[in-house]
Amino acid sequence: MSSTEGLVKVLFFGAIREAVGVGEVAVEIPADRSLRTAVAMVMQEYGVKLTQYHRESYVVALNKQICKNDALLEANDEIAIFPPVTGG
Amino acid sequence: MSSTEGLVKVLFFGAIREAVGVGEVAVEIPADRSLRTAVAMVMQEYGVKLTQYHRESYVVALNKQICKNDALLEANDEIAIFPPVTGG
Amino acid sequence: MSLVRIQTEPIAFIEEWTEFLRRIEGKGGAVVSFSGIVREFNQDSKVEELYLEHYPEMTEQSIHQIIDKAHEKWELLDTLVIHRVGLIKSREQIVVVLVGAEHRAEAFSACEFIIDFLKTDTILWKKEIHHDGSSWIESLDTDYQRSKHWE
Amino acid sequence: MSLVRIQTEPIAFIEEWTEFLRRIEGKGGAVVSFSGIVREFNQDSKVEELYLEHYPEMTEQSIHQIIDKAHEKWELLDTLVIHRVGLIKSREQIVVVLVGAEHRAEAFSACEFIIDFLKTDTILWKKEIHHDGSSWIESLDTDYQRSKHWE
Repeated sequence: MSSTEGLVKVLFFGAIREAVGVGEVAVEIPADRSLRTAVAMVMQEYGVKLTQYHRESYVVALNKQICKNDALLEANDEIAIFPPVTGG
Repeated sequence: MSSTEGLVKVLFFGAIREAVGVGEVAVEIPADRSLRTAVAMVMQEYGVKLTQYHRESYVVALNKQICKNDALLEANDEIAIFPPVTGG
Repeated sequence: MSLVRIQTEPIAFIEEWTEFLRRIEGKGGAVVSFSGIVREFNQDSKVEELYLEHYPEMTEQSIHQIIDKAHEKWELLDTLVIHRVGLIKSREQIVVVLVGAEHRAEAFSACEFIIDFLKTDTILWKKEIHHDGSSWIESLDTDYQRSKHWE
Repeated sequence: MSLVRIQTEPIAFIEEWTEFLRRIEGKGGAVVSFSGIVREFNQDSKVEELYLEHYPEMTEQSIHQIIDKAHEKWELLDTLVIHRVGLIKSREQIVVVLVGAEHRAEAFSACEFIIDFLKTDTILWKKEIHHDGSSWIESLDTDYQRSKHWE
């Protein structure tokens, strides 16, 4: 498998968006196609200090569903990385 | 002691008022001046069948306060006799 | 702060709510309202109207006592109870409770507490009027159980 | 029935409440409303505005999921959640929850359940704007405890 599998969209929200400095980036699907690897690469690249976040540090959604990190990615998937929510 | 101690007002409400047929009567303070005696006399006189009422059957208030039957009456007191309440 | 109103006129919820919100604005984080509405059907029998009998002064007093207890139990900014008496058509509001507090937990608890005790401790008697007669409502064991659970 | 609305405009509580009541009239015995209001002060620091960031579609979905759970747990006639996003001035309503049910216990429980989970499960992020800066709000342990107690 290679990185020619395609691109996925990564969205940031809230304090993480501010820390990263942009709201959206496109990244290549990693060789193992795993969401976990993709998120780890993104977080490393954008230098977000996860330790600054409260509780579970950050939440990951895939295609607008909160999900486990072991999901497999497909081209054009939409990943979102955000801090614990504070609505209501 | 005699019945010349004065009169008290007795008010009826709700289903008891309907059963009695009037909303208000004046009665003489009984010889023992007790609320219990006055209420018993009134209930007997107006023939209200207490057993038709649910739960504690009826509630007695003296001068707009729910009270025990052993209170002592004074002239111009206001007694109220009514079924369990159903507000809200 | 607290306000109790017994009235024969329909409850102007909108005006009451607006005025209530104006009073607590800035301080309050939470406003909870309860509206009790006369159902058109009670156990399959059509209700034309309710008639609520009250005992002037004592009815108001009994509501104030409930509200005072709520203010003792919880940190509240403001409370309002409006209860209709007399004839009330089905679909109309029979009672409205508004509670404002800094935090939602207090507002919810106090609002529910107040309506629970309005059912068991307010000096009022309810009669259902059907097209072919009328009947006094009996107090419900379930209401007494709900009041007891606050003790 | 249920309705979710995410909007940047101020919440027209009065119109929403009136329309809600019209929809359940005759069936409903109880309507409970919750309004969350932006407090002017949070721990002694003056709040000029709140900024609420949302994730279009996912925010709505997350609210629908909460409402669906409430409808599974309780017998409800209708529910409405309106949540503001974007900039919200202090003293304005940030969220409104309306629940209609035949009986009050269900309406109270469902309304409180919904706002408890709006705090912990809705995809929204809140930032407080002060005259000299701004800060993202951290989620509260107490909110998570409140959500957990429904399980």
